[in-house]
Amino acid sequence: MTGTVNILYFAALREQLGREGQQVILSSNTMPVATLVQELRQHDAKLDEVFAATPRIRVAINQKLGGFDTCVQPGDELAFFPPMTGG
Amino acid sequence: MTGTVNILYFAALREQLGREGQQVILSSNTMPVATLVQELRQHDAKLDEVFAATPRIRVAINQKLGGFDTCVQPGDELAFFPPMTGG
Amino acid sequence: MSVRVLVQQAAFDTGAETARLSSLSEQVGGMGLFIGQVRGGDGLLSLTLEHYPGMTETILHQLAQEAMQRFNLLGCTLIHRVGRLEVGAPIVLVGTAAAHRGAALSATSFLIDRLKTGAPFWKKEEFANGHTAWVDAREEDEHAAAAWMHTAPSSS
Amino acid sequence: MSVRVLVQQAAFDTGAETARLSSLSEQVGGMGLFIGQVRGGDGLLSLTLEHYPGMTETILHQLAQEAMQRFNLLGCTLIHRVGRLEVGAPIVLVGTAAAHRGAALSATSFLIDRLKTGAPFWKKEEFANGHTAWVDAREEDEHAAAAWMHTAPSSS
Repeated sequence: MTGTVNILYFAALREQLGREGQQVILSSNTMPVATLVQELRQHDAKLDEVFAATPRIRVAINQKLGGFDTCVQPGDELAFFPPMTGG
Repeated sequence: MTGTVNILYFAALREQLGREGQQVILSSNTMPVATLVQELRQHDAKLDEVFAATPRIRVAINQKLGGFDTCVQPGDELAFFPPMTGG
Repeated sequence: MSVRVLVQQAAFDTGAETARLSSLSEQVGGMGLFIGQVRGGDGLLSLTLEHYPGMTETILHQLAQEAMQRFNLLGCTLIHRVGRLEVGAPIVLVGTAAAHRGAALSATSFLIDRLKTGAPFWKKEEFANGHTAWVDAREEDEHAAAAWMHTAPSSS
Repeated sequence: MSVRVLVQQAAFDTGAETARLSSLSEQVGGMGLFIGQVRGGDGLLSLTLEHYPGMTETILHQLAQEAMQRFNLLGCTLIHRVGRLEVGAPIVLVGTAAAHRGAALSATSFLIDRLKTGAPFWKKEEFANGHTAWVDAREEDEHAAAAWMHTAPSSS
């Protein structure tokens, strides 16, 4: 079974990519964020360039902070962003 | 040369003594607070009783915290009070 | 409920927020407040605050609940503004109510330290010369947030 | 002048005091506030606050100046009420303004800790059963004030 994951980008990442997000179809039922990112970068030169140039990218899975080893599944909401600077 | 010292009492001390203050004539040109208190207690049974019953009496000389070894002179304003409880 | 969380573009009313905390309980003896505002300098005109709608509110509620328990609060308030804010404009209000001052003030520090690096907000600077730049996370802010992980909960 | 000290019977306006601190300088990035109020319990009706007119104002000004230098503040406010104050009524406001949150919040703690045992105020409790009692100084308050004597000034 495969399905889509909804990806969001925030702040500098959003600006540099020139998009607020995208829908991607998972190539397998579940995979670590790192694997998904690797696949995306292979097929998207802009994404590859921006991710390569941005240190310390954070990830949230279903609006909860996670790591690049966290697994994603169809239907998940994934977000990438730089370190947070609130307050 | 002798002269008067103005004494003020605050809070529980004021209430127990039944007075807000008093003027006293110094028996010498200058003396430590402790000596003045000793003289006052010898001549004032109420003051002796209240000072004996009150631990940790604080003293201010000319509105500045001092000690019982601080010297007073004619014209000084002396104040006795319990530990402070502001805020 | 004694936790109040708001993410909004509008300014907030510090007096009204204090009054709410004050009247939560007769047991309130002290309130701590922190208000952050856009600091000028180097030709800065404004900050524009971006956030992650949904996640922001969830994280702020979690932080507030953690503070309520850790410091035995009687109430707390987190208000964070988003959008474009000019120099001098208030950005964030943290408010706490507790029986005693120690808990109220510690909880205030805890909340602003944790919020700085733990809630999905990002700041973009706009300068008088037209230059714009995303604010980098400060290492000292990350240390301040991390320090709360290593200290024992205070009961005072 | 950026130090504001008031000893008064009247209530204070937290919103207005915050606005004053906020507008002192474009360099203000954070403000810390502590507000103490009469905490209920055990049938308490009110506190009556007595003070030493003249000495009180002098000591509060000295404390404020010490905080200004020690924490590199851009402004601070100390307002202390006197007279009879019922449960829930505000007693004291401490407000600080600084470039950064660390200085503002540390200075707020410093000022309320030092004020508690170092300024000539005394509190008398009045209970529903007619009993009255002068509040004893708390040892932990004296320790909190003394601790500031032994810590190095913070520059953050």
